[in-house]
Amino acid sequence: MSHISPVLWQFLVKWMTDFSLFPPEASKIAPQMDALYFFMVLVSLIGLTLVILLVVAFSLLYNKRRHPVAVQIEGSTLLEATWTIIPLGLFLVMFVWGALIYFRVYTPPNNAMNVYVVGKQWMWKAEHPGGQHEINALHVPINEPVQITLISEDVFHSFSIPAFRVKREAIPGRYTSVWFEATKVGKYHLFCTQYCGTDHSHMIGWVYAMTPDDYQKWLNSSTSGSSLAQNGERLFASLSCSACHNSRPDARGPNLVGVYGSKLTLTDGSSITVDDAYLRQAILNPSQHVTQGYAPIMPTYQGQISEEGVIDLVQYIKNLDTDYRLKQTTTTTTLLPESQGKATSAAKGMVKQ
Amino acid sequence: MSNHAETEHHIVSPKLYVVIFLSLLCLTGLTVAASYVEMYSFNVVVALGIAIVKAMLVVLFFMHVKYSSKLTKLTVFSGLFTFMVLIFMTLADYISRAWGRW
Amino acid sequence: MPENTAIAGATEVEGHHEHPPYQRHHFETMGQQNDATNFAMWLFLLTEIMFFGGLFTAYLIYRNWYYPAFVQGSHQLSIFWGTLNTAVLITSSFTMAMGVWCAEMRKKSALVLCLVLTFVLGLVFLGIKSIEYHEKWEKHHVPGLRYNLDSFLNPASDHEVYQEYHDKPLPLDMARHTELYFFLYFAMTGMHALHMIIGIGILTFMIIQAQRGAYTTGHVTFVENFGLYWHFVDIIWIFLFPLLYLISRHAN
Amino acid sequence: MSDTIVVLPDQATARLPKTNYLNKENGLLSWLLTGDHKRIAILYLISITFFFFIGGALASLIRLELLTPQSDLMATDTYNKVFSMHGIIMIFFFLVPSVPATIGNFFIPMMLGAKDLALPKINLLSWYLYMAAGTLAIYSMIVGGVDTGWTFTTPLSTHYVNTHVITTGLAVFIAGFSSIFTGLNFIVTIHKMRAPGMTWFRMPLFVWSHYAASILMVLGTPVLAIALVLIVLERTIGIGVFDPTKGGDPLLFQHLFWFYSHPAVYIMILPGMGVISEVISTFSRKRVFGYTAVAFSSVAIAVFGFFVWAHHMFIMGISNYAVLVFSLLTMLVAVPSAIKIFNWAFTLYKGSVTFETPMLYAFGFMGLFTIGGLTGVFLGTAGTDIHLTETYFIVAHFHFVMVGGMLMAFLSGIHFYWPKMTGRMYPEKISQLAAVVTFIGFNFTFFPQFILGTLGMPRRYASYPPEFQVLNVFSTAGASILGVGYLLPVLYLTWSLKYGAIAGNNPWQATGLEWQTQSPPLTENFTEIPIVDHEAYDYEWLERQKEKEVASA
Repeated sequence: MSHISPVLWQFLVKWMTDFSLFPPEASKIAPQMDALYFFMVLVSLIGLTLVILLVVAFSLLYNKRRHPVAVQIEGSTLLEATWTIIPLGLFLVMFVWGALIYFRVYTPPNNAMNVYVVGKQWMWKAEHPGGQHEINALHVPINEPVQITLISEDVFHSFSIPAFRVKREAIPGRYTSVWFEATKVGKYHLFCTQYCGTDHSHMIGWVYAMTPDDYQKWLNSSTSGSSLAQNGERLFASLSCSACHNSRPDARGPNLVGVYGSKLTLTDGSSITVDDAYLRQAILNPSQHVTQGYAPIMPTYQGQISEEGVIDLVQYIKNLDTDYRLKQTTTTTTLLPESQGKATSAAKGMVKQ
Repeated sequence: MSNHAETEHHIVSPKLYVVIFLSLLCLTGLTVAASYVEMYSFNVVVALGIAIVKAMLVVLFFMHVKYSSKLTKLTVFSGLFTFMVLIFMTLADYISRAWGRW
Repeated sequence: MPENTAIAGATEVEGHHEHPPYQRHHFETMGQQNDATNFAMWLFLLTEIMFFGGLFTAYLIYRNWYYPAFVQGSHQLSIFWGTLNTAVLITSSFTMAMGVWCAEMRKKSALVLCLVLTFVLGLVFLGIKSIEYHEKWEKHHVPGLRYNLDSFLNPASDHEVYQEYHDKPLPLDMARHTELYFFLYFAMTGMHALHMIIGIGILTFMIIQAQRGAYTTGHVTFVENFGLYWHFVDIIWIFLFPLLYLISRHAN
Repeated sequence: MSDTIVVLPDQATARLPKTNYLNKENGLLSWLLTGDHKRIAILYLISITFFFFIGGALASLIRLELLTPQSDLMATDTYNKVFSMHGIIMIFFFLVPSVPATIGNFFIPMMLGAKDLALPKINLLSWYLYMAAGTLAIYSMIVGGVDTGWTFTTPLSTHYVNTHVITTGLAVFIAGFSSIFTGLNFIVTIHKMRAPGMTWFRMPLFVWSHYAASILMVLGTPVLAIALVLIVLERTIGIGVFDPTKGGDPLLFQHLFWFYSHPAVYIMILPGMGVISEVISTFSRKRVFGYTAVAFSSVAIAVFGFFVWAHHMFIMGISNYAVLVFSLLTMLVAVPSAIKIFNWAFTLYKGSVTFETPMLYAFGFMGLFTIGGLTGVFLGTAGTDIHLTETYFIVAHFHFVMVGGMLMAFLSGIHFYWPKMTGRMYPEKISQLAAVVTFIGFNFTFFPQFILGTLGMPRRYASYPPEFQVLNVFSTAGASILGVGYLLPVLYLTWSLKYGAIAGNNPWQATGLEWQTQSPPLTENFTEIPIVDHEAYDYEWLERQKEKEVASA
């Protein structure tokens, strides 16, 4: 082996060790998507072989030497109909099958655990409900549905885990979501696949799929002290939200207890289910989402709270399932000034960098 | 120069132009007046309806489409069609986004 | 645009009949040339429709999203100037149509008169438009460059408009979106005005040519095609006027 | 390859005609002010070749950088500029004008029996616009480039990059108008300039496919123009139509952009399909199988092409209902392409097939376009799109369609029409070699990228995880073979201008009107306007024609 150049040798070794032709299937959706993928590969191969066979066979049979004079043929409606209808049928099968998979990937189950992921140039910041933050990494338990709620702070990013076969763009100004259920313990690539500027190719990280026990251990070891909801509660207090949203009968703002997941009727008569995206909009563009029976007096917090702050607030409101919790917040904040100007300046103090 | 017949040049009489001109002015007045009447969501319908009628008058008579070849009519139609595709297919996304997840 | 000169390098092929001077070498008959240029003009107008189509799409989406902002934004426009301008433009369209008729009838002085009237009405339209633009500038309603939300956060400060409409103050987030309305207003009317300016430029050229009698020889395609362009610009305005000015005029 | 026509029928006795469009007038000015569609086509041919090689140089930089996982050849932002400029130049300055502005410009009037395009001055104007746009693009590249990707995605292009977005946007805007005028000219010419007897269904399929592509150019391009204007305004004065913090929606830009840019794919491929129809028919000496179906499939692609743009946005957060609709429509647009492939294959059936260079390129086209088209279905299917979009799978897919399809068709067409355009033959053996080299190099370059994409390697990455290296090395190695395949034609075609064998009027014994005149043609194309009395691809008519000539001689 000594006569093989070391560079080439290195390369060959790498080839043998790193070479793969197919990504690992590490989520529940992966085998389903791969089934469709291989069906399409099969159909494509048959189609391609057919075309090549036809071309080669006709070239051999009817080349000029063997077949000096061409026979003019106008066409054949039957044949043409065949190769119109068969591909159409196959494509429609792929469409239906693909649509079913698409529904599955983008419809999280109700019991999914939620992780917020904020994309910004050029990193992924994940926030677990318990307040654990991580950058360019994501720890998830296996055999448990995990919903990722995504938002971008600046440009379009795209959250992609090839081993799980899931991908979703993080777009500025709106929550998007995707979910998966990891099935195999391991370490998988996390990519940003939407071009997002200079260090686009450095916006990569790892997804660690762990057993639930390990995950619990990891959660305990990396806690930052307060959960997202607790951060949200603090923010809720300092922004004086409870001046209006205090669940008293004469409150100026709607009661927020148990509001998450309920159906609201808005002033224009339309009804809407309260989800993360709605709550975010209601905080940033309140006048477009006024609940029936209330005046459009809520100030906008656009530009005053960072995306992470919004996530904290949303998480707080989401967990606000008893009046007691809100009362606690309210009592701690009744002494805070109620005037809007001061509330705003207090809010500004809380803006996270 | 090919097999299609060259279109006979039709000259529209000035009288017709005057009629169209006056009706355009009247319709302008009408649309302004209508905008002061509370008709809720029908305000848009009325305003756009009048605009479409006005545009049709201009296209058909001032632009002579009524007297033009089928090709010109087809051209106008295909332009409108693609315009509608752009607007309605895009709006379809925006409107159905509000329907929620499914 | 069809001009009446043969292109450089054109050579007469033997066997050709006598041609009018404005027929170009590669056309067999005058009818073919007229048809072709007329059709080309229509195709050009198709691209114009699609060009404005992008703006109309944006308008429809944001009007749907931010209706109150669009209503109050439109209250800032003067319905008087808008209506007057519509009338001016329709009249110019009428004089243009008459111009085409005059050219067809070979009435030279009447044609020149019609073109001059169209020209003047076009200028009047732009004049009125610039009055309106100036007013927006004064009131700080030019998005991106000079914008301020006072008229919407505190409508009472804007006496004239307030007396007419008694608008309620908009919440801050909605008030901010009036900037989108004004952007679309400037983009759409500005794009329209740009087409008017180009049209007026061509009209200047045409008036000189018409004075020389270029269009009263029976070859009227250029006048006709310009007419199509001018009417098209008119049609765009016919839609802009209700969409931008008349969104919600009734006092609520 | 022994079946090649070595001595072409009328080559032995042929002389170069004394006067033709090339020597009718001399001097640079006679070229720069020409109204002759053939001369404008030559101007275009020279300029797009120039831009192709600039784009190609950028492509080789990209492949070199990707040889190793680290970003070591250049900094990441340089890499970003390189791939952005590669995309912009290749798409707007090569692929969109390639076949239409050169071969289409040259031959559509001749195929229809017309003396020129309907609007010669507009034709010249569109070349000048193209050159102005190209100069602007090169200028912006020299002064610092642009790193938005060819898609100009906001908010990145409007708020987060510091490069020459406005200059480049303006360049693309102007190039768009050049393309609009070309398309407009073609439509008018096809409608109004057909020779007597040239009915719609006697037109060569080349003309049909250009007709379809022109419709897309005229109706689609203005929407790109307005989207770019809005980008420039957003960048300069910050008006907020696309800025979510001001209430705008960045997805609106995606809608407007893809409303053009999806049909643009068909603008690029349809003219190529036209070339393939001509070539396959000629070298199997047989009428295209199912002429009407192929003609209508071009128009169907053009019409459906306007309804599928949002399949570029499946994972971007458009509504799920819209995803359903656009995915279904995408499936429908795939069908006409399948029809064409099978019709071409069956054109060979009972033909009399020979394998000259254009035919080899056409076979290459059929294979590569089939792969490109079928992998497009993977991306149009909503489910698999989630995994495959924005990875190297999509890069491989559109290179199979654009390079494997369109560039093969372009080279096929250039070889096919070279004798008519210049009056001289290209050297057959070396060009066959070039065709084979191109085909092999192409597959080496882009096939590994399908696997890379399936593995999940994202596109537009300057550096990548090391396990992707092996396949990237393959790809780069293939690219160097491909480069040779593209350089060869430039060399031997230039050589043939002086030393090539005299071609004669109709070296391929093809039936189109363009082959019934001298080569190179006269400035006015025909000494007298032909009267068409036969269908397209009527080889029996051609035989009778030849007998008549022999009898009268």
